[in-house]
Amino acid sequence: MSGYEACAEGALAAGCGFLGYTPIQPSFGIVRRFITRCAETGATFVQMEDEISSLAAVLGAVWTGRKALTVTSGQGFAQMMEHIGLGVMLETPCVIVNVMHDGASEGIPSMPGGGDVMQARWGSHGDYEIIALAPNSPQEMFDLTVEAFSLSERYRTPVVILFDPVLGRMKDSVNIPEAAKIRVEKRKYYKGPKDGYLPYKYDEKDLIPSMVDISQGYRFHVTGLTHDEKGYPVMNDECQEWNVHRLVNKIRLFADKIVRMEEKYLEEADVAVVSYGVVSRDALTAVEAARKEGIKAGYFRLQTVWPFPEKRIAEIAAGIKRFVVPEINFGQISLEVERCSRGRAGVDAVYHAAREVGKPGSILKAIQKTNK
Amino acid sequence: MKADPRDVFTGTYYIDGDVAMAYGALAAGCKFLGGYPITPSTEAAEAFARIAPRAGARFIQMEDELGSIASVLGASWAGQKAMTITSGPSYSLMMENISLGAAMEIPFIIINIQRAGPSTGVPTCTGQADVMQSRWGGNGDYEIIALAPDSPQEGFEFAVKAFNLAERYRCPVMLMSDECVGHMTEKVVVPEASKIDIEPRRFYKGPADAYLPYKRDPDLVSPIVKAGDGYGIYITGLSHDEKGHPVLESGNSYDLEHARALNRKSTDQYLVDKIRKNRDKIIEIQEENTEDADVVVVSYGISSRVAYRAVEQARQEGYKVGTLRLITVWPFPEERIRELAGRVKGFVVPEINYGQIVFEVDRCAEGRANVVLVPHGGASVHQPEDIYAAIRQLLESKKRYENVFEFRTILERKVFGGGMLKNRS
Amino acid sequence: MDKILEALSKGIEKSGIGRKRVCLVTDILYDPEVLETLKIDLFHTSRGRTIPFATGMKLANPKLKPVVIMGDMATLGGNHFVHACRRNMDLLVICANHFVYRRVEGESASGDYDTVSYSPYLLFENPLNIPHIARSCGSVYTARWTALHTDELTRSISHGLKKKGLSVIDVISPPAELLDFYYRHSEIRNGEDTIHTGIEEEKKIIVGEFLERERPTFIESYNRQLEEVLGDQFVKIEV
Amino acid sequence: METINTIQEQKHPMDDLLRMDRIPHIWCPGCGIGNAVSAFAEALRKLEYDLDKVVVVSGIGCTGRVAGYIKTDSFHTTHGRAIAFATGIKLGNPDLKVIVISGDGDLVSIGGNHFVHAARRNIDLTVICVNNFIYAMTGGQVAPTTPIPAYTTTSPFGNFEAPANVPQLAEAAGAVYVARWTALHMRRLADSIVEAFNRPGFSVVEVISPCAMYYSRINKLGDGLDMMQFYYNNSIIRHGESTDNLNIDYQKEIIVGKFVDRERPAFSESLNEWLRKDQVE
Repeated sequence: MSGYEACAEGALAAGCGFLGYTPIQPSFGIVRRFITRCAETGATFVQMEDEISSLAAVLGAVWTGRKALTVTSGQGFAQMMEHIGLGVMLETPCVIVNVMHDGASEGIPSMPGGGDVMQARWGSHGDYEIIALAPNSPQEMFDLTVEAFSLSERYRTPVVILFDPVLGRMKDSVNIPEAAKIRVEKRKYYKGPKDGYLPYKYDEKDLIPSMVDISQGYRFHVTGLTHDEKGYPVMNDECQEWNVHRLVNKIRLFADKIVRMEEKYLEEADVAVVSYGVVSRDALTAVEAARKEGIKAGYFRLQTVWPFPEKRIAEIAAGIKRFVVPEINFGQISLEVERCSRGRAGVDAVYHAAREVGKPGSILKAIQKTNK
Repeated sequence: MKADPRDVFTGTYYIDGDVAMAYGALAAGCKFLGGYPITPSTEAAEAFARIAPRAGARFIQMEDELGSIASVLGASWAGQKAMTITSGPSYSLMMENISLGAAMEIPFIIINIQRAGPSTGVPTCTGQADVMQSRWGGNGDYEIIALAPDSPQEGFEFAVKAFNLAERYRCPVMLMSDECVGHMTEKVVVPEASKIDIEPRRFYKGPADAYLPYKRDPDLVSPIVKAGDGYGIYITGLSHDEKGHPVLESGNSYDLEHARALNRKSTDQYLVDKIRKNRDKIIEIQEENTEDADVVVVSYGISSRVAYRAVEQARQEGYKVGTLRLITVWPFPEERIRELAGRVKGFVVPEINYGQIVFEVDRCAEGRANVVLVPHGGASVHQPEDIYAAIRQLLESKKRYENVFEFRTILERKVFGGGMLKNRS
Repeated sequence: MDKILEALSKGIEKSGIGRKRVCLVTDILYDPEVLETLKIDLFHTSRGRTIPFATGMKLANPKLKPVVIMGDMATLGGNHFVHACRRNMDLLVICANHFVYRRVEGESASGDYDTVSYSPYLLFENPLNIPHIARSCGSVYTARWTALHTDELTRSISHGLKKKGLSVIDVISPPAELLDFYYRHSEIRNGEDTIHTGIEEEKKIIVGEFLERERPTFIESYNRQLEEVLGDQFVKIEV
Repeated sequence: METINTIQEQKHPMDDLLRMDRIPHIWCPGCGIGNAVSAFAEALRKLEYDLDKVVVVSGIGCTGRVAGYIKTDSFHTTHGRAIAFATGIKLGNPDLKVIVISGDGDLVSIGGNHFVHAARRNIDLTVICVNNFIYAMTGGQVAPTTPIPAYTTTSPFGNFEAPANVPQLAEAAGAVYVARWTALHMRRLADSIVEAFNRPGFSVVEVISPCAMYYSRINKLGDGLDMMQFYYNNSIIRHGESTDNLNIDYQKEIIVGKFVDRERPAFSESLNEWLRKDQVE
C-alpha cells in the first residue's frame, strides 16, 4: 500500500465521514482511494471550487457530527490559512493533510519539500496553537492519521498532517488492525439539559468545552468573532483575553501529553540528529553510518512537529555537544531546536537535505564535521 | 533619486496612521492599489482613492483579497510600484500569492493593519499577532522584510522606506502596523519631494537577447524589465532557473542525479539568501540606554510606545533599563540580541499576542539571559504597570528560566482569577 | 505546440496589434520553448489568479492587451471571471476547457473515452455553461470552438484582441486523443442564444460566435466619471 | 382582598424564533435587514418546520450578523464563505434545511465563486441575499452592486463600475428558484422565502434594502424609511421577467417578483446515484 492509500485508509478507520477537496498535485492519491471506498463506508465527499471552500465545507460538515478531512498541497495549504483560524476559533476538530512539495509558491510539485512546517504553526493571523504530525512511513501514515483524528477530537482543534510526495508514493506493507482494535478518541459531547448548553463553557481540567451536533435542538450560535461562553460576540479586551489565552493554553499546557517522538542511540551521544518526515529515514541511515565510523551519534525524530518537544530537546542539549538538523528547507525547525537547546549545544542546520533523498551524504558529512 | 513632486502632497496634517501610510505610499511613487475593504485598514484605501486620481495613480477595489493581491503582482510586473492594504483574515487569504510574489521576485508592499485574532476576532481593536505569519505564512521557503511603525508619522516614513526596500531587494515588504497606529490621529509632516529619497526600479538596460530575468548582481538581486518591452520573458511561480524557465522533474520516479541537476539550476535558495546576505544593510533598530542596561525591553509597533512609559518609570527609580525597538521586525536583529544577551540580566518583551517575537529573542539569548514575555490577548494595549512589574520581577529573580517566562498581567488575573492559573506550573 | 497557442500566435499576426502589446497570463504550464514562436511575455501565475493578475497589468500599463488562458477557470478563478466581465476589463480570456483537470492525471476522463461524460469536474456534476455566464456577467464578445476549429479559433482570437473590452473564447481542448471526438460531435451555430450552449450528456457541443456587443470598458468609464467630477485635477489613464 | 390587575407579560409570536437575550440588535435605525429578518422569521413560522432541523449560516458584514439573532443552530463564519460552510453542513447531514443569509458584498463579491458553483452543483440551500448596494459594516465602500454613479467612500468621485445583477448571475449559474423583493414587501418576501425553502435545490431570494447610515447619507437620500418607501414605490412586480432586464439603475425603478422557478437534479441525488452505480460496477 502506498502512503497516500494508507492515509485514506487511516482516515476511514478513524471514522472519517466527509472529505472536502480540490484536486491539486501531488495530493490526489489520497482522494482517489477515499472516493472509491465511499460507497461501502457511507462516507461522503465533495470536490469544491477552491481550497478555501474545501476547508470551509469541512468545518461545516464537522458540526453535523461527522469527522472530516481535507487534503491539499503547497499553495492549496496557503489558501486554507484563513479557515484554519476559523477552525481554531470555533474549536472545530478536523484534519488537514498537507503534502509538502519543494520550493516557494508552485516550486517543484513532484519533489518532496519541508517548507510548510512553520506555516502550519504560524500561517493564520492571530494567536493560536496547533497540532501537526509528521509520519515517515506508509505504516505511520496510517497510524498517525488515526492519531490525528483522535487528537483533533480530544483537543477540539484542527490537526495538520505534514508529509511529502516521496512518502506518498512509497509502497510498503501496512498493517491495518481490526476495527475493534483501533482506538479513536470520542467527541466530547454535552449531556446536560437543553437550555443549559453553553458552547464555550470549558472544563477547568482540560480547558475544552463540550460540543453538540446541529439538529439536536440546542439552538446554539457560534461565531468567528471573539465570543463569550454562549458563543455570542463580545467586543472587548477581557473577552479577547478569555478566548486567546485559553486557545493557546489548551494545547500549550498539555503539550507533554500530545508530544510523540522516537529516539535511538541517544544515550552518551555527542551529536544528536533531529529530523522529521521523509528526511528522518536518511537521518537514521546517516546516524548508523556515523556510529560505524565511531562517532557517537544519536537519532531523534519528531512525530509531532507541533507542539514542539521543548523540554526533551533541552534535556538532550545538556548531554551532547551539537545538534544536526537536516530539513528540506532553508532552516525552520532548526530555529526551534536552537531556541530549546538554550545555548547548551550548537545547532548545524543541513539545508535542503532531501534533494538527496536516498543518499544521506550531506547529513553524514554534517555529523562528521561536528566531530572534528 | 528624489521623489516626484507630483506624488508628494507636502504639508503638515492632522491625520490618522492609515491615511499617513496612503500619503507615504503615493510619495514613494506607488501608482497602483488593489484593495478590498476590511476594518481597520479601509481608511487607507479610502484616502488613496481620494487622492490617487490627482497623482495619476490607480485604485481598484477588487472582488476579493485573492484578486487584490494578484492584481498587485500583475501591476508590478507591468512596471508600476504597487501595493495592497489589508488586515486580519484578508491577510491570511493573501498567503498563497505572497509566496508567488516572493518566488517571482516581484517588488510590492502589503500594508497590514493588524487586528485582534484569530479568525474574525475583534475587528475594530488592535493586535500584533500576525508577525510570525508575515514571515512564515506562505508555503515554501522565502524571506521577506517587515517594518513596524509606532506612530502616524512613521506610518508615512515607513511606507516610503518599504517601497524603497521592495525595489532594492525585489521582494515583498510588509508594513506591519496595527489598529492603534492605524486609527491614531497625530501630527504628520509630509516633507518636500526633494527631501524624500526614492529607490527607483532597477530596470535592465543591456541588449534584449542577453537578458536573463534571474541573473544576479553581487547583492543577489537581479535587474527587472517591464511586461510589454519586448523581452519575451517567461515568468513562473514554479522553481526556475536564471532564464526564468521552470525546472521540473521528469516522470514520476525519483531520480537522484536529476534531482542534483535541479538543485544546481534552481534559484530557490536566492529567495532566502538575498535577504540573509544583506541583513546588515536592511536591519534597523532603535536603541536607548542599552550600554549599561541590566534589562532591555524589546518591543515594536504600538507596544514600544506603551513600554516607553514603563521604562521611564523604572529609570526614574534607578533601575538600569534600556530599550530596543525593532524597526525591521524581519529580518530579526539576531546578532545584536546575541551580543546583548551576554551582558544583560534579561529581556522583557511586551507584545500584543501570546508569544511570537519573544521566541526569537529567546532563541538568540541562547540561555544566557532570562526572557520574560508580557503577553496580551489583544483588543487593547498593555498597561505600563505590567511591563514595569515584569522589569522588576526580572531584576529580582535569582534563577535562570528554562523557557520564556510568561508574565501574569493584570488583565489575565482579572479575567481568570485563579481559574486558568491553577493549571500553570 | 498546443493548438490554442498556435491559434494565438496566428491570431496576433492577423490582428496586427503587434506582439509587444500582447502578454500572456496563464495558469497552465507551457514549455518555455513556445516563446520562440510566440515572442511575447508569458506569466505563469498561481492557479485561478490569472484574471486579477492581468487586471493589475492592464491598469498599470493600459497599452498592454493581456491575454489570459485559464486552465482552471471554471473553478478557482470563477469569481474573478465574473467580476472582470462585469467591469469589462480590456482583456482577452481564453478558457482552455479541458473537461478534466489536466494536471491531475485526468480524473474524470478515466475509463472508456467513447462514452466519455461531459463533465469538467466529477462524473456526476453539472458543467458550467461558460459562454452563458460570460454573457450574463457582461462580456462583449463570446465564442466557443473546439481546439480543432483552427481557422475559426484564429479568427476569434484576432477579433478578441482588437475588440475593446472583455472577450471570452471557450475552447474545448481535451487531451489530444479526444480532440477529434469532440470535433466530430460539435455543431456550429453562430449567434445562438447562450442559454442553449450548455454542455450536456448525449448532446452535441454547440460552437460558434454567440455574442457581440458594445459596452464601455473599465478604463473608459473610469476616465469619463472622474473627469466629469474632478476636471483638470484628474490625471487621465492614457490608453 | 382586592386584586390589582397587572398587565400580563405577553409573548411575542417571534420570541421562539429570535434570540431575545441578544436584543437590542446592532443594526442602525432605518436599516432594512430587520425587515428581512422578520420576513424570514415569519416564513419559519408559516412553514411550521421542525426548527431543530433548520440551520442558519451567514458570512461577514451587517447582514452577516443575522445568524446571531435567529434561534436555530446558527453559524457566523468568515467573509464570503457562508455558502461553502453551508455546503459542508448540507452534505454532512442531508436531512437538514440550510439557509444562508448574507449581504451582497459577502455573497456576490468575495463569495461570488461559491455562489456560482453552489448554484451549478445545485446544492440544496436557500440563499437570502440582502442587497444594500454598499459595504456597510466597514464604513461604506463601493460594492459590486453599487449603481452608477452612486458615491461611496472608495468611489469618492462616483461609482463607474457596472453593477452586478444578482438574479441574472444566479440564473446563469443554475439556481432553481430566483426572486427579488424590496424590504417593505414583507408578506411577499415571506411567501417567497417559504417557496424557496420548499424547493429542492439552490434557491436565491434577493432583498433590496436601504443602508440608512452610509449609502443614504453619502448620497443624501434621506433616512432609512424614506429609502424603503422609495424602493417600494418604485418597484414593479413582474413575475417571470427575463433576468436580463433586472439591472438596477441609480434611484430608478426596480423590477421585483419571482423570476426563475425550475427543476434540476440536486447535488446529493446525483452523488448518491453515482455512488450506487459505482458500487454495481
